[in-house]
Amino acid sequence: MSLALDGLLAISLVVLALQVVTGASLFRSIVMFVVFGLVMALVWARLRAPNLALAEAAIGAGVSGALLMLGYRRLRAAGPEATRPGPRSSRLAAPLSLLVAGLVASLGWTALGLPEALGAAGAAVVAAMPSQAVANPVTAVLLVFRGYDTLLELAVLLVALAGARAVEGPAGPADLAIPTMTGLPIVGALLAALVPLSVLVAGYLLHAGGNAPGGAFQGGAVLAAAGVLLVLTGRLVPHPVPGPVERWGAVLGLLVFSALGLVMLARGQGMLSMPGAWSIYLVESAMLVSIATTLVLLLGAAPGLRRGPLP
Amino acid sequence: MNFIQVAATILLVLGGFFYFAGTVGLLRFPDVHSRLHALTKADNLGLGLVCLAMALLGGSWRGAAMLLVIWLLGLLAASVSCHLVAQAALEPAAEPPTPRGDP
Amino acid sequence: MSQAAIYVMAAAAVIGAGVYGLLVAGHLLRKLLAINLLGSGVFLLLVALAGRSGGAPDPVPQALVITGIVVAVSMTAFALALLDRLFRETGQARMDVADDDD
Amino acid sequence: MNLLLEGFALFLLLNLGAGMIRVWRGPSPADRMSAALLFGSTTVAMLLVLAEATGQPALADVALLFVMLAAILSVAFVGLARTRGAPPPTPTPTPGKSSGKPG
Repeated sequence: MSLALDGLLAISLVVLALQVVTGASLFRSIVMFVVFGLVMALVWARLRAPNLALAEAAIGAGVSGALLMLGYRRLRAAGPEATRPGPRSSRLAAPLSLLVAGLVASLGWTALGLPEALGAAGAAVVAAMPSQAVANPVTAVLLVFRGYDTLLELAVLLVALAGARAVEGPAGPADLAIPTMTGLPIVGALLAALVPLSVLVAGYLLHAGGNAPGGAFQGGAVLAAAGVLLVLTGRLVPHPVPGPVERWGAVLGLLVFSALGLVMLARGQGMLSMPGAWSIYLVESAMLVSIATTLVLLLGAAPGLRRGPLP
Repeated sequence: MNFIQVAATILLVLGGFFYFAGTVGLLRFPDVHSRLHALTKADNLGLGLVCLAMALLGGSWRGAAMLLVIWLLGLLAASVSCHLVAQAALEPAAEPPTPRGDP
Repeated sequence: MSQAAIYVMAAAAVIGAGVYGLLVAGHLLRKLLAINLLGSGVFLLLVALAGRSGGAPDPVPQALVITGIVVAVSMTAFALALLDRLFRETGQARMDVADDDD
Repeated sequence: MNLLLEGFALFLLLNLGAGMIRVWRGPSPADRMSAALLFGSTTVAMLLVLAEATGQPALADVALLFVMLAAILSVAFVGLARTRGAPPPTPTPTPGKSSGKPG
């Protein structure tokens, strides 16, 4: 029964992927891509990787889907011609992609026959787990053993924001048309319930990250989703100049993380080593704020945000 | 199989029935509004029954509270999005329906 | 056929679909979707292989993939900004100029 | 009991597959959106069932996240349906934004 479930999930993944690349309309491809993300989260759940299921749901399907949909909306506002799919014909495409798929499959098949043991790094992590301040091995890898990667990951996100602003140029992207129906009372009720709740859930995910799946990226994505909801309903409006909240919010995580790393270096301990659970909470909270700010600015495609008029 | 498992099984089967009904409605009903009507009501009842079954099987108050929050949020999300989609379908400016697939 | 084998095959097919999409897509937005598919396929391959023993999953590939997901989202956001600018400069968001070199 | 739970998850997945037909056929964007509502509630139920079947209580957190994101995505979707039918405005940037800084 469980193999049937895995098989069906795998088949749906492949069918959805094919739909994304061959679908007749761009909008449908984006919807299919979001559904692909949903199925991917289920696959991570089946592969006993709940950390990944959470990250995929929040970042993979949620933020990516919203980014693509809003990008599509900006193009669509310029007229139907801008989103005409316009497929190209290429005689080499089908054989080439079959070749790549075959190559990956044969590589994977060979790797399946390798000895069934944890990799050296994984075994070392599992052996070192009892002495760590956090009980979730994936969080431990991200913050304790490979703090460098996580620091640079934050930097990548910040560089994406800076790059996007530089590329957009002084004029910025065209404004998103805000749907008029968002003045309906029911949307106000949704906001009143959802925004405080998302702050709560973000905090819960951050806290849970210590000994269960969760963490700064997942929590940040939830907060960012609430921010995007505020932008989409006109409670926050794009502004050409970033305010102090956006400026400091975007770099806070990087600042706190590097400051802690340097302090530990000055005290003669390893660079970026974590002196205890409190430091992990400090760094993760700062990261949460930065990730949420950066994602909202990227999703809103705006340099800054200001409070909009209440309806 | 003890009493709790029997109860959970019955709840799951009932929940599955409502999910099935929602999907049949989505596929067979003639227009957008009746499809929406079938879908959002039946599915959320199904979700509630599944949550109840899982709360029985899980056997912890913390887990049950979590499931209750999920169900209430699901109800909120479904009612709001159903309302918005229904309103969007009523708009005269909405795109004319295409016979099969997108243009 | 084990669970890992099923998902390794699915990952290979998804990667193939991604390559195909990258080659045939005319619209740049769809190329972006194809790149994202390609990435997801690689993530799936990594985690499926790491879990082939069926025991406790290896945390290192999972942490690697979480980093990968975040980087993929950053890439998507930057690419969309590029697409916006390109469209504003040229009025085109496609690459359907006839190319003879295939 | 595990067999039953996995069977139920399989049933929900088949349900989801049937819903795909509605996304594929449309005909209007509102129909596609209503199918997306179906995916939201079905995936949440699947995650809850899998959480119980495979003993990963953390999957309930994932379900909670899904429910929250479903509401947000639906607002983004609805805005989309409106702009799709709208008359094309000129793509020139608004003059108010010209004072923006690149960094």
